[in-house]
Amino acid sequence: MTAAPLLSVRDLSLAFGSHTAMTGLSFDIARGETVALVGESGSGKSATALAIMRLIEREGGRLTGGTVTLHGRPTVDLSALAEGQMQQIRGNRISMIFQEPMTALNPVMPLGEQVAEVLRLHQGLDRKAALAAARAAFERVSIPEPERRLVQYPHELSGGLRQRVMIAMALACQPDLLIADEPTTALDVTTQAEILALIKGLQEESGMAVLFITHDMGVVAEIADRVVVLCRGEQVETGPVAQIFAAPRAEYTRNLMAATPKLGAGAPKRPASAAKPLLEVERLSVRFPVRPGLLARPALDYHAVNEVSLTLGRGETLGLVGESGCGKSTLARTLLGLEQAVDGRVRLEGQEVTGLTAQELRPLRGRMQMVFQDPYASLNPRLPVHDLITEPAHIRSPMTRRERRAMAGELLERVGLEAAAMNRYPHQFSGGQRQRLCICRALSVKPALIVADEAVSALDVTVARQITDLIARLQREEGVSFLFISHDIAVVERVSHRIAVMWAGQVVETGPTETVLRRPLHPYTRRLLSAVLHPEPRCGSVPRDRAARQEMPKLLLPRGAHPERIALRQVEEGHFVAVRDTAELLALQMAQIAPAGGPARAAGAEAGSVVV
Amino acid sequence: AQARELTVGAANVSKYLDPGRDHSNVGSQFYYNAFDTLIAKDPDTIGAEFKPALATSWELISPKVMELKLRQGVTFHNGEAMTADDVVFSLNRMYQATFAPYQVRARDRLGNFVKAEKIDDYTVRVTVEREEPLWNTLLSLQQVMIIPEEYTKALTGDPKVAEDSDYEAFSLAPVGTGPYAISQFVPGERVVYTRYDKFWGDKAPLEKATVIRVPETASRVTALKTGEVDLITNIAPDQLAMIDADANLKAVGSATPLFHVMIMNMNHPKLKDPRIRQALSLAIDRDTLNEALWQGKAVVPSTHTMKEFGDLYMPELKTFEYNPEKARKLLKEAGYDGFEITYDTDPVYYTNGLLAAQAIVEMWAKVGVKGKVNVTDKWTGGSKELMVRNWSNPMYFADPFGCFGVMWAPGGPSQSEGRFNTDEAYAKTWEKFRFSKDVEDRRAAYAELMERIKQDPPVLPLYRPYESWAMRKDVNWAPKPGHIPYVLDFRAGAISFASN
Amino acid sequence: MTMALSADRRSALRRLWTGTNAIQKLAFVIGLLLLLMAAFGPLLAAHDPNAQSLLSRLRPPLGFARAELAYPLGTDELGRDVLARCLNGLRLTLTLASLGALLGLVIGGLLGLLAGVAGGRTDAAVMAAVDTQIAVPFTLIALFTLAIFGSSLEVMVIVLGLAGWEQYARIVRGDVRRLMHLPFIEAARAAGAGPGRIAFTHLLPNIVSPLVVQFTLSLSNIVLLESTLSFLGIGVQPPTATLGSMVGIGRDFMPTAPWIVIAPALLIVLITFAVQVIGDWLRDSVDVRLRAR
Amino acid sequence: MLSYTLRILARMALTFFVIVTLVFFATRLSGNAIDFLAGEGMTQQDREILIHYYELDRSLWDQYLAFLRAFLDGNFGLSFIVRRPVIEIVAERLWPSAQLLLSAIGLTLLVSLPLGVIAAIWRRHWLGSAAMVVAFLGYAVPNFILAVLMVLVFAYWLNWLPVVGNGTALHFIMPTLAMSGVLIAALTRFTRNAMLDVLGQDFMRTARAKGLPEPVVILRHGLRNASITLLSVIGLQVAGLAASGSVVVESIFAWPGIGELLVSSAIRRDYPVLQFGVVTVAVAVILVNAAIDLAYAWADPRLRHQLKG
Ligand SMILES: Nc1ncnc2c1ncn2[C@@H]1O[C@H](COP(=O)(O)OP(=O)(O)OP(=O)(O)O)[C@@H](O)[C@H]1O
Ligand SMILES: Nc1ncnc2c1ncn2[C@@H]1O[C@H](COP(=O)(O)OP(=O)(O)OP(=O)(O)O)[C@@H](O)[C@H]1O
Ligand SMILES: [Mg+2]
Ligand SMILES: [Mg+2]
Repeated sequence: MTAAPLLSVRDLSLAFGSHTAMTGLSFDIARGETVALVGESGSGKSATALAIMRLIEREGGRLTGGTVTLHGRPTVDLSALAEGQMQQIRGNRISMIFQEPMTALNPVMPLGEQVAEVLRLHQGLDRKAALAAARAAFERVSIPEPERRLVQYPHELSGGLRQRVMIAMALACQPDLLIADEPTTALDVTTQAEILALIKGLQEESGMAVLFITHDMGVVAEIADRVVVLCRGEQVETGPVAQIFAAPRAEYTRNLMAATPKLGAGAPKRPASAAKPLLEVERLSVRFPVRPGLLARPALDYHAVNEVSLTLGRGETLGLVGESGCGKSTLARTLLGLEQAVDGRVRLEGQEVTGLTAQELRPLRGRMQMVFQDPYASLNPRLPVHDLITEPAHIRSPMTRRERRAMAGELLERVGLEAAAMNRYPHQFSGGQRQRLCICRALSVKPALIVADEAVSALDVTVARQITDLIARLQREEGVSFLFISHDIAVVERVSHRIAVMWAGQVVETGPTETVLRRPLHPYTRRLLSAVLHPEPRCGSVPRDRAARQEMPKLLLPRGAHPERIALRQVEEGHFVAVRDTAELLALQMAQIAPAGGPARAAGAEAGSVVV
Repeated sequence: AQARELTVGAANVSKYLDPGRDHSNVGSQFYYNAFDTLIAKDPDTIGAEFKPALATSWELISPKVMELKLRQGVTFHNGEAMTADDVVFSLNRMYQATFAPYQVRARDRLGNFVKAEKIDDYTVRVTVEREEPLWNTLLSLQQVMIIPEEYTKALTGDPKVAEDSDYEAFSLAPVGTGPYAISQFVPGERVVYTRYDKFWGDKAPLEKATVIRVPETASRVTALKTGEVDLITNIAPDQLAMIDADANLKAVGSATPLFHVMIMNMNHPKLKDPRIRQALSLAIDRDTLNEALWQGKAVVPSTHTMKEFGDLYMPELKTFEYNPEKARKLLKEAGYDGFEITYDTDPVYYTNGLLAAQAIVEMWAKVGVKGKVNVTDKWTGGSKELMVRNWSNPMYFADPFGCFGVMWAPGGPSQSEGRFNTDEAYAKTWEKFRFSKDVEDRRAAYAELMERIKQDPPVLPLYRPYESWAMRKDVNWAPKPGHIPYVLDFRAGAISFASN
Repeated sequence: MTMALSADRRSALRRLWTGTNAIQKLAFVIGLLLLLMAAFGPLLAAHDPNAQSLLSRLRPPLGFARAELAYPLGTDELGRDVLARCLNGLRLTLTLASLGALLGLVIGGLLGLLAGVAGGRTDAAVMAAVDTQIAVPFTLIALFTLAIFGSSLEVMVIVLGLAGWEQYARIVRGDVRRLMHLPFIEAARAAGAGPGRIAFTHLLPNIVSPLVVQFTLSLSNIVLLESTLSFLGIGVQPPTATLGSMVGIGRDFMPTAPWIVIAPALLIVLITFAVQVIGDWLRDSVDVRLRAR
Repeated sequence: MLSYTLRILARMALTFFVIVTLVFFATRLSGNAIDFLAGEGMTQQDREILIHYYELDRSLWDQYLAFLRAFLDGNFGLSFIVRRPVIEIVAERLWPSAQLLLSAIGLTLLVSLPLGVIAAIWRRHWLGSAAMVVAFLGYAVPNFILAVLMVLVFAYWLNWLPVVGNGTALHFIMPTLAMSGVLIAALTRFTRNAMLDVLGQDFMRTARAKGLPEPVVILRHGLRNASITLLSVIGLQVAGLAASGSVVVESIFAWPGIGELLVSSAIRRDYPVLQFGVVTVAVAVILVNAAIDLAYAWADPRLRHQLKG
């Protein structure tokens, strides 16, 4: 506001073919400032970024009006620049980080070379110097073992590291402006936190401007100075971050804020627990044989799920949280008999499920259903909706076409979709609608248990809100039990009566939602909670509980060996935590009380105040 | 003409070279240049004129024994001198064959020969079982060309014994006494002749002659045009236009001494009635075939006879004719009910064979026979299901015995394959034709045989195909009338070059 | 993405048509013409394709010396009408090629599906068969099949079908294995679907488009293959005319009577051209990842 | 690496065994060699003599075992027609075939990679269409028509090029062209498709966002990725070509190659040559495939770990 703007966007209009993607967008970014571009999916955020980079033409779009001016040495009108000159600016004065770190990197080129390429191009370094500079760039973004990374390929790195490489590449020439298009959406909360901190740190160091694109209000609160809110190709509001959060003016912004889940908003009331639980899981273990070579006999086992025990009552929702790869989906799939357990047992309504053949499982399918992680991918794109959503019922007891259509109509109406939608195909629905189709499919057989695997993590906040509301309604009306899997704790809190925290294939802490969130004991739970971003400006800038990062137990072990298993101990009514001994428990309890811990503040202080 | 080199593009090159075991059209091309017989048939005259070759004189010393005096100072290409031992070895390898391919080749034409014996180094005697009217002819056969004994026996295994493997090895490294030595032989691909300077007769006109295989007609003609080759073989009549169109090229041709024939299976249940077979034969307008497919250059015979047979040439016999009316009538009498008659043919082996097959089936259709062409690369002549197919009756040597006689002898290939029947009467007539010393008797017997063939036909000779060779204008070469089919004769007098 | 795809199918088709370029339109027109010619041409032809007139052999097409009015495209080596033979040949060639491609599709498709779904030993066995097919010269396979079973049109279709099955099998297996990892297959299993249902209800509709594309490719492959077999003398039995046999047998006349070859060769070129372009067009249209560019 | 290689070897061995068995029984089922060898007109007695001589009267099973044993002692016997060891006969033909194959592949790569890239980049432009038309035509013309046409034009009429054999470099031109026609067509299409796949990928956008000039983006980032897919396609092509050889081209140009040898020995039922020839070709194809598999795994860093460990 004080400094002269670095980038001025004036009246920008964009179109893809005849479809207008953006009209009349105007905003400025000053040096050292971070402007967040928010809005729901499809509102034109990426299009704007591509327009600034002038890459939109390549994607089949074009600028239909307005100017984009990059101030400085020299000042140029990007919207009118020739391709040749634009190449001087891209990667040099403006660079961009893309959303998908895996696909945005060239899979067959060593990472070092990919970064060095920019340096050679824009700074005229020779091969050797460029590689050295690339190494330095890796160091700047805190990539461990930078030397080794230079010769590695993208697939050899985790998502977080890949994103760091992207950042290193973008920052290699110390651009004036960094455009970050949803740089953390694909990452898990803990990794997300690290990446955001990194960008922030680098920005403070070099004073570059950042245009940050996201639809996650938590991220916005964490990183932005100013916010531009977009809705369906139009700018609806702009202002300093505090103002947007405190007093949103546009109706759309208000909806957005309302739909954003906030940790500590309170969990649903627990239903009166029935005498017999619906689902009992006892010391369930799942291992995947891993071949060190293609011909070699499996000599190693990956212990994806390790002696997990759970119970779930009728009409109850159990939230299963944990970071990516900790075994949540595997556990869920095993419960449904889609994966074979090596040990332990699962009982549904008292009936043993483990060890049944596919044939024997069939009658049980009617009692438990799954809503898969990615709604689009789990709907066969070539089948019409009426076939898709009635399939489980049809397989259980064959129906005529007419019966299937009638059933499809009913199901669709129950989840708030038009019956006429049954003739369409999955691709003709929005993400939220697809998720509802999945739920329809699960409901077609009137199950007692629905396992919802990351049912909302890929969705927009507003759409996610619709889904969680739907789940709550179904539970109220039909008494269905849910196993709700997510790594987004705020969403889990909204729907779950109880929570189980999974880490490295084990349940490390479980208990009533509020108890676990308010008084987390296990270090991992606390770290998870600390990484949650709050849609409240300024609260995130408090130093986080980083020290708590714990050594992961090795899960890839030679045949016969078992990972260390720590038993759960009850610490209060229904609250269990994995500790080795009382001394450790005491230590954990001490840490919880100590004020330094982020999680206490995050979940304890605020959540507590709401609940009481 | 001065000596020089020549390259020939042939449609096919032999896979082995052994005059004894071979009687194929492909092989016939190659032996004459490199091997000699004891007695030579004069290639320049169409009749049977015989000249001394490796034998300088010969006479019957008893009705069944011929004594031959050998030429002295003849050497094989490997330097060995030719003596009576080599001759006896060469003859007995056929007369008393132990090697299967020789046995097969000897039986049909050399069955009457008992043995050859050495009298001294340059005298041999040949003994037959029954008095032989065709002495000269049968001593001038390709199968009894002379090969070196020691060389052959030493090729593999024990150098003193003639093993089967020796003969096999010989067919890859052939050695003879002819004017050219075979200096390189890549089976199926090329034969290279180089002049043999110690040849006993007239010096070979070429320094070197190379025959390479160029299977595609268009490629062959093109190679001739580009000068890659000087002479090419097997130009079908339809392709002659390509040669005629070029002022630098010329073609020569002749009606080859062989018949393309159509054979009919007497023993096929549906063809048992001779009237059906007569009808199939009468329905074919061979003159039209000749006109259409051979531009009238082939020779359509009235019976199974050729000019080359000399005294036994009997064009006056009318064994085969075109008479669709009669064909229709015979079919009706025989009660032909429209069953399908298949005509088997090899896809490529006989020039115009496939075309003729299709044309014949059309001609049958005109008299109401339902025919179908069945293309197969397999020899179906021995199959019970065979109805009709094409075949050829080459003139293995200039006598009806060397043509009709080999194929249609009692117990010969046709009968033993089960598609031709003979009875005692036939056998008796055949004997008369084969062994009678009186030419008139032989003629009478042959006419009798032809009459039987007419009444109960197993075969119809279609025509003597017209075979063409093409060359550059400055090359003078032409097939000689006295040879068996396809001989590529490069001996003295056979080839010359226009000086330019 | 959602927007782009949610348009209704019919208009998507229309957009594809308007999106075609001149060459593609040309290919469609040629394809249609060829089909019409194959369907009605033989009815209109003035001559029986097998009727010979030996004395009018090798007549050139109209406009050349010695041409005969009755034979607008000239006559072949047996005096048969080249036009009539072309029209009949076109029909037979298209029939043979479609049946052959279809057979390959069914055999290869089913085996690929089996391999992909069953995995393990079945997969290894099918892939070994595919390897075998690739490693053995096809001409030999054709030769022996024809030698063993005789060379009727039915056997010919089988031989031609054998020519491409391994391509289908590869494609289907690859796709199926990829699809098997997708959540919707797991969802189907969770719904209680057995292997048969998964294969035919869930997988099959998803591999239709690559199969259609492959079908067009193998169609033109088969046309060429059939002519090669005729070249080697093991094609359809004369006097039956296919385009391939006309070309294969007529090649000897290329220098002297080129019209015998040119007409059918041109038809072959047109068929393969149309089929290839349409195949490519199909490939591009079914590929949703291809961004407008 | 070792285990991967072993696995490939195991699969090769299986395929190999299947082929060997298949070839053996297919040849015997397709007719008695004598009917093709000895030709026409032979008495029954002669026929039997020859059947015995060529050892065709041994039981099928005996012959099969003998054939299998040949793999151990390396004695594959003599050709029925040319009484030479089949190993020699086949070996003679290998090199000329390989030469032709290599030059055809070379030409194909030289032409179709640029053509395919052009067709992909200018997909909607006339240039791209023109490139594809070239490719389509290559596919559309039967190769023997192309060959005979070239013979007529370049040798018969223009008298520029020789037609017979493989003597000089000039001899390579026409056979190479005739063989490459289809290959060029196919590879151009594959290149185009592979490039199109790559062009739509996110990392291409990244490359442009770095400010790289378009040719660098296309070649360094695009083609390099596409070439991995292409590698397997090329492998298949080479294998296919090695297998089917080019009977047609070989016979038109009188090229002493293996394709012609196989077909002619199949037609004449020269079992020993045929068996050994097919086995040799199969081994070549299997080796090419394996080599391509390895190269593929090596070229794609994502697969490279399969080689290690
Ligand atoms: N290549 C394209 N062709 C046609 N329309 C496009 C294209 N890319 C995007 N659009 C449309 O333009 C609009 C804006 O897209 P954009 O990618 O900018 O959305 P976004 O705000 O980034 O959404 P998200 O959060 O899902 O990434 C959307 O309606 C989209 O459907
Ligand atoms: N079939 C398999 N073979 C080997 N390892 C597997 C297999 N399936 C899963 N894993 C491993 O098991 C671990 C747990 O996977 P799972 O999918 O259950 O994680 P998750 O908690 O659901 O993660 P996310 O949140 O990313 O979905 C992961 O490390 C994964 O790599
Ligand atoms: Mg976006
Ligand atoms: Mg998961």
